[in-house]
Amino acid sequence: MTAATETPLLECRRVGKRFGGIVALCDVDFSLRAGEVHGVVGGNGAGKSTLMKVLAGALPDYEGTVLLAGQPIRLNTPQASLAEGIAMVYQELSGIGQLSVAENLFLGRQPTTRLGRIDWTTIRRKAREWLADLEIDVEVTRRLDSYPLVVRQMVEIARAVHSGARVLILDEPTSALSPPETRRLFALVQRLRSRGVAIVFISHFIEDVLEICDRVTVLRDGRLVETVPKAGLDKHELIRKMLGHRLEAAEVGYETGVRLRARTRELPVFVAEELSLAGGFSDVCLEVSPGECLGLYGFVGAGHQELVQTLGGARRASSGRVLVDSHPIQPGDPHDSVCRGVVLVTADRAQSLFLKGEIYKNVTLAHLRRVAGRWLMRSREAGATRPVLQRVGCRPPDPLLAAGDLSGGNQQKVVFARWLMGEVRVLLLDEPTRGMDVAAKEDVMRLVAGLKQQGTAVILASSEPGMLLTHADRILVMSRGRVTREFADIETDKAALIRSA
Amino acid sequence: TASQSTGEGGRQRLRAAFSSAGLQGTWNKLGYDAAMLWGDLLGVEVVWFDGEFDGQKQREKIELIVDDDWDFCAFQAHQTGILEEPVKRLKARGIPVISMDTLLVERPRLREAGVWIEIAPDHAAMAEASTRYLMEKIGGKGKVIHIGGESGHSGAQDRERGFNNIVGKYPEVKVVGGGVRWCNWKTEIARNTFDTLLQESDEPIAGAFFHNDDMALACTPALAGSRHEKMVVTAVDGQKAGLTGVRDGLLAATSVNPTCMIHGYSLIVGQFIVRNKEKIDEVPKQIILPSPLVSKESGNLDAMFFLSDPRHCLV
Amino acid sequence: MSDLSNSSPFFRRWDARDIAPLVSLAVLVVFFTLAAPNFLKVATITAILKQGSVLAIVAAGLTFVLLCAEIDLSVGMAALWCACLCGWLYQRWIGGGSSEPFMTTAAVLLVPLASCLLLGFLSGVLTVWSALPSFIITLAMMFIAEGSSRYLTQSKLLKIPEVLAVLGNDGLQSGGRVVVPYSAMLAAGVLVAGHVVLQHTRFGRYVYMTGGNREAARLAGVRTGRIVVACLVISAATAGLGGLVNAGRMTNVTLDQNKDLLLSAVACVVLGGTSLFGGEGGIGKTAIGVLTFTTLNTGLIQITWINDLARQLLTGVVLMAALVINGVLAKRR
Amino acid sequence: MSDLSNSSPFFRRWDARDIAPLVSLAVLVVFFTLAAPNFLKVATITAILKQGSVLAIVAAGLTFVLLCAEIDLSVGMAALWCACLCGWLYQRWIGGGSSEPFMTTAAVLLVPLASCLLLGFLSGVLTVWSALPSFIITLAMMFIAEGSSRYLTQSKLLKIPEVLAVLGNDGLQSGGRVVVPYSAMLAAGVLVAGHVVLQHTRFGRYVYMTGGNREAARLAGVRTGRIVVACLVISAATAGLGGLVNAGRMTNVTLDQNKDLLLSAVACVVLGGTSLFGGEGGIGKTAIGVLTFTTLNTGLIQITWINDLARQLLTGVVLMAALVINGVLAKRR
Ligand SMILES: Nc1ncnc2c1ncn2[C@@H]1O[C@H](COP(=O)(O)OP(=O)(O)OP(=O)(O)O)[C@@H](O)[C@H]1O
Ligand SMILES: Nc1ncnc2c1ncn2[C@@H]1O[C@H](COP(=O)(O)OP(=O)(O)OP(=O)(O)O)[C@@H](O)[C@H]1O
Ligand SMILES: [Mg+2]
Ligand SMILES: [Mg+2]
Repeated sequence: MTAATETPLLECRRVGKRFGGIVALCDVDFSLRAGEVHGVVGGNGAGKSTLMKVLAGALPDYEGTVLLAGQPIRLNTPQASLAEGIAMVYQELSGIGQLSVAENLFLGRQPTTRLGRIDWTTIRRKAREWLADLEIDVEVTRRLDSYPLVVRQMVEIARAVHSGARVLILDEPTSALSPPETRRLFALVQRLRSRGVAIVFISHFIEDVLEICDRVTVLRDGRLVETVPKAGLDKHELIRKMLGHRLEAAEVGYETGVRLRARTRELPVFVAEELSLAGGFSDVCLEVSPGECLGLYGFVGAGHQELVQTLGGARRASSGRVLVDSHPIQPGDPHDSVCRGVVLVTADRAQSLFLKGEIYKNVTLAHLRRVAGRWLMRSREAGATRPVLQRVGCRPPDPLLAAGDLSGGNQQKVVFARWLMGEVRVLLLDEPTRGMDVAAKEDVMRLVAGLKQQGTAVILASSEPGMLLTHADRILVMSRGRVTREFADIETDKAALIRSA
Repeated sequence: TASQSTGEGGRQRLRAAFSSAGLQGTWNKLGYDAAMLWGDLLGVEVVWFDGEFDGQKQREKIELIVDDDWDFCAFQAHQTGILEEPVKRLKARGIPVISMDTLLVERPRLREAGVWIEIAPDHAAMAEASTRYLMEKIGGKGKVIHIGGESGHSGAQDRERGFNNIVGKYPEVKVVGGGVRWCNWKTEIARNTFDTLLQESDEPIAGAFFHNDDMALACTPALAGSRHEKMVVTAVDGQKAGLTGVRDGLLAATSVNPTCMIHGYSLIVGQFIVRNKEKIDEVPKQIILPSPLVSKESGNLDAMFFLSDPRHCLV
Repeated sequence: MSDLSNSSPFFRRWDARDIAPLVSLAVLVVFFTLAAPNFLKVATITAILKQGSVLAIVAAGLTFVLLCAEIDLSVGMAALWCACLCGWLYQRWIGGGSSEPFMTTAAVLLVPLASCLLLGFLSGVLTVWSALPSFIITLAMMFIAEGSSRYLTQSKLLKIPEVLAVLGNDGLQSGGRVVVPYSAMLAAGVLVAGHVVLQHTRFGRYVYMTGGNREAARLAGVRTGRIVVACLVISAATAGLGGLVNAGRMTNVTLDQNKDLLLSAVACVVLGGTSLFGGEGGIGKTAIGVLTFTTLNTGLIQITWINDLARQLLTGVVLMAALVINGVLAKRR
Repeated sequence: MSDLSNSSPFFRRWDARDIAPLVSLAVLVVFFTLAAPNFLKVATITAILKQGSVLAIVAAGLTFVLLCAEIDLSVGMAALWCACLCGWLYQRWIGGGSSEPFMTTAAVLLVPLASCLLLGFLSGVLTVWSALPSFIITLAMMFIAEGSSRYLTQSKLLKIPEVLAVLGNDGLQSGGRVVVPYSAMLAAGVLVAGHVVLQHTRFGRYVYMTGGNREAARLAGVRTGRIVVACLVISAATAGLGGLVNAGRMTNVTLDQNKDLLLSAVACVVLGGTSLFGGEGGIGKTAIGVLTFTTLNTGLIQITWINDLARQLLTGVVLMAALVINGVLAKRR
């Protein structure tokens, strides 16, 4: 552990924040020392992001005081925070899709030549360097929105890490990353720590928090539970502090090994034949039977996420076909897929939520006919939505709230809730629990298991080995756009899975 | 200048460029019909360039065609002055230019800029005749409404002047709404204004003068069944729609703004200049056309119907 | 965490954003009451209803288009086209005849409306299919509609069926005066129908979601292309209807009609608070926008102490003041 | 510009979205070459340059506004106001005098431009501060600008300094004919300056950021409010400049000038491929848009085999065809 200085670099005293009538944060004390990695954990909606946004100057009217190196300061604008050397990676990514990857690494601080011109050469060179550093391979002059979520998250991280900040706030930076990327990020974080940068690390992956953090602050319902040094903390303890109760550990086992099932004899309900997507994957064949969960595993760029999107009709395959009950479905037409009960839950919330719209509108969208009938009534829809929100554990479960007013994890629950409103024959999940807390993950995956029991076929794409080992019956491993291995009917564990990818 | 193949009778066929403010206007379109009809009869090929009621567009069109071969040109500028540059280029090439209706350039500089003749009606006189009739009908007292065209349009400005000249003589006449209401020749604006002004007064309003028939005809339906039903409405233009309005009793009177004469005479005079090889000093600077008043009593209603008929295009 | 202010439907109904347009309207009413002695009368309200009805009809359809994050520049000229075709058919089929047989008259009215549907359908299909912004596709459509009108009518003034003149000018009377114009009743009907469709049908919901997040709607199985086409069809249809009512009010059709309709209609929708970026707003807001805009115009006409040449300046200043006061109050809240 | 190309020039340069507007332009050129024998001549190009220059100047400024996801409806009337004030000052300070002293003339030109800056500043500040859409704030500003022009000039035709007439009508000559108009040179200057600012200064990149994702830009430390104000100031300034050039071209100023400028300018920017939703596009595209639009207008004038009443219909059809062909090709690729 690194040495901690006497006065904390950054200190919050009785910080609070309300949104209208909702108290998001109340009397929270928080301190951050130079050269430490400080974990912040808490359930969805606990106020983690809100606290960090206060520090980043994104929320002007907070209560309480913030002290920087012992001096009270007011962080009313992002500029104020940036000027004090506080940089943040936001949970809801804030890159600008229309601009190039390179430029996104320099948002708001583009280097200029002596004549005041933007120094595009430097921008591109540095961008390449930094991204090579994180070992991601992208063309830096292409538009950011031509890349998937993972890349966008990595770009955000690279931007913040290289901003020269003395306080670096990472709000769920690893939610879309796979283990190798996470490793590289941790290496980077260690380097920064040794340079005396103070780092806040927010994550729902408790192991990660325990691995990298020196101290951990726990929030619950907008209040501070406590701040504890890592020493003497274990996973269960931490979860108990977060949730206020114990959680029956389900995600055990895979450390020691899990026995996967064999391919079933049943007639497959969902079949992909020689499916290819230019620049994504090629010649993928797979089949899933009712009541079976097929896992797709791969690292960033392996193509497993593109595959799931293509199967759900979000993208149009360049060749091959997809059959449901031996009926081919129209490529690139989600309507046809949805009509046949093929449903896609995406990781990228920007792709699936109308943030300014009320939650109930977002939830009933796909099954409007079933839920609301011919004559839509707000009260009826809200009434139908409320129980589903409760089932996925959305907090607050108020269907009239705008979706954008929810915390990140709760937004993801709304995405999920949409597909619980109607019949599902094939459920395609692309990192479905991104940003959910451990308890919510459990709840949601239990719902998936319930659907499976009723005969739904599930395809689960994830970069999280634990998730797959717990919930998948078979696992296909993808690498560079091809299926490289199938795990079925054998016993395997996390390490084996990662090794094979 | 160009001389083309000879038409029947061994007469030279001529080619002329015409442009008017905008063919969307019913009045302007009638002028177009007149020029086309008389062009056919007199062996003049008329090529038309629509100003689309947009000075810039008209300017662009004329600019593009001044270098082509024309025997003469006749333009009604959307606004005085905007065609000065291209007209100067026509002057340099010795092509006669006739100014129709709206002045091409300000009057003192007409010849200097290259305009041979101005053929125009007297807008003030039209308005005076129409207003005088209105005053007589309402007995020289009461409230009247004055709906104007476009405030920047020289014809409209003259009509406003004509109206004021007459009304000034009747101290007992009050203009509702504080004076002229400019409505940009737009029927909807005129109607909205008219409707609202009708509300202003609890006693019947005696009369209304409109700068053109189209606006007047769009407004008269507001009178039916209201306390202003007896209102005397007069206007300007006196073409088919307006004449029909007079016949049907919607309008009390309208002054003929002789579009066929303006456009037709321009063509006729232009071809004489070219065919007779007349010199610029031999032609008058200005030809002012008559603008008779038409009402039920004036006795010229049938004549005007005949003259303005699209088959004759005479007034 | 839970607090009634955010969960109770009542509070939500009266969200600051919803009130804002009403503030502008209220400011205008107060201003004109003080500035024009004749303003606060039943007659003024009747005038506002009459003048606002065309705008309301057209703006109602346009609201659909704006809600799904598109724009329709052809509304004004579609209105013109509809009226011109009606006039042309009237001249051909009924001519100067004094009687207007029912079936023929119906055809004279319905054929132009059907042609507007076709026009909107074309705009929609071409927009969706070419993936170009509806702005330029409907711009081209605007030229086509205006050009067709001009070519068809040859710039002549055309008569239209008597029934339109009645619709445009008459109304329910009281004390010998028209108090509730038929056109306003039609407009109210269109507004209510639009509101019901948007708030209480699946199609309406899809319009909002298509505008709010097109990709999300698509992935949830909404055929967003069809929604866009449908919205453009609706907007063309209401534009055509508006054009007929307007021609009826003028009792004939000329090419100078509906020139300002596009800008006014978009202004009404936006003034009401519907977003140009889609997904937010509704017919209720559009109704307020139309009222605001029409009140502004009517009120200004009633001010007599100002030179007519300064009237437009006053229009701008009054509108700006109303907007700014609206802004101040929104800040306070 | 040039340094951009060496990284992966091919891909960036030949993005389908970038080519699309060029396709429309090409289609038009081919069409007119076939349809109008006089089209392919130096004189036509000169005419296009001359006619397009006002539009180019105004559209350049408007591009800034659209890029930051706002709109400026006041451009047309700001142009008019600038010209009117110039004419009014000319009449007051120089009058009928035959000589035009340098300093006075400069003042006659600069004061109106400065007033446009102020006008844009006002629109900007009120937009940002009231948090209402720029659409309605600049709509009110449009009324104010037009009303002020009307009041100031009292609807009279006003003269303007000789230098503007030269700027608007003369140019570099060759063989006794103007080949490169001065106004086109000015327009080119404005376009290049605009491009450099947008692509190579921080301010320019902030404009893109503000339009691309306002919240993200704010979080990255950009003062988005100021960017919006600055863009509206720029657009008002270019509008004023365009108004002066246009008045110069007409050799005097009247109230009917610049009536269609707003719609044409927005059309040019969007036609070029700049998004109405902000963040995408640029001055290069706007230049193509202006060329396309002007070519369309100029080419159509040169078609003589068509009745003038049908010309506008043809405009619409040709534009739609060019857009649709563009759409087909984009699909193929
Ligand atoms: N803009 C907003 N308007 C209203 N309520 C908000 C807003 N932003 C956050 N909240 C509320 O504040 C509370 C705290 O949210 P916050 O985003 O800080 O949670 P979090 O701890 O980051 O959760 P997660 O793990 O899901 O990201 C939540 O109840 C959320 O609904
Ligand atoms: N020299 C450069 N190097 C790297 N990225 C650049 C450079 N110039 C621009 N970009 C980025 O590339 C993206 C696209 O660039 P640009 O704005 O030029 O788009 P465009 O629409 O193609 O422009 P143009 O109008 O010049 O064709 C922008 O988002 C910008 O961030
Ligand atoms: Mg969060
Ligand atoms: Mg660019």
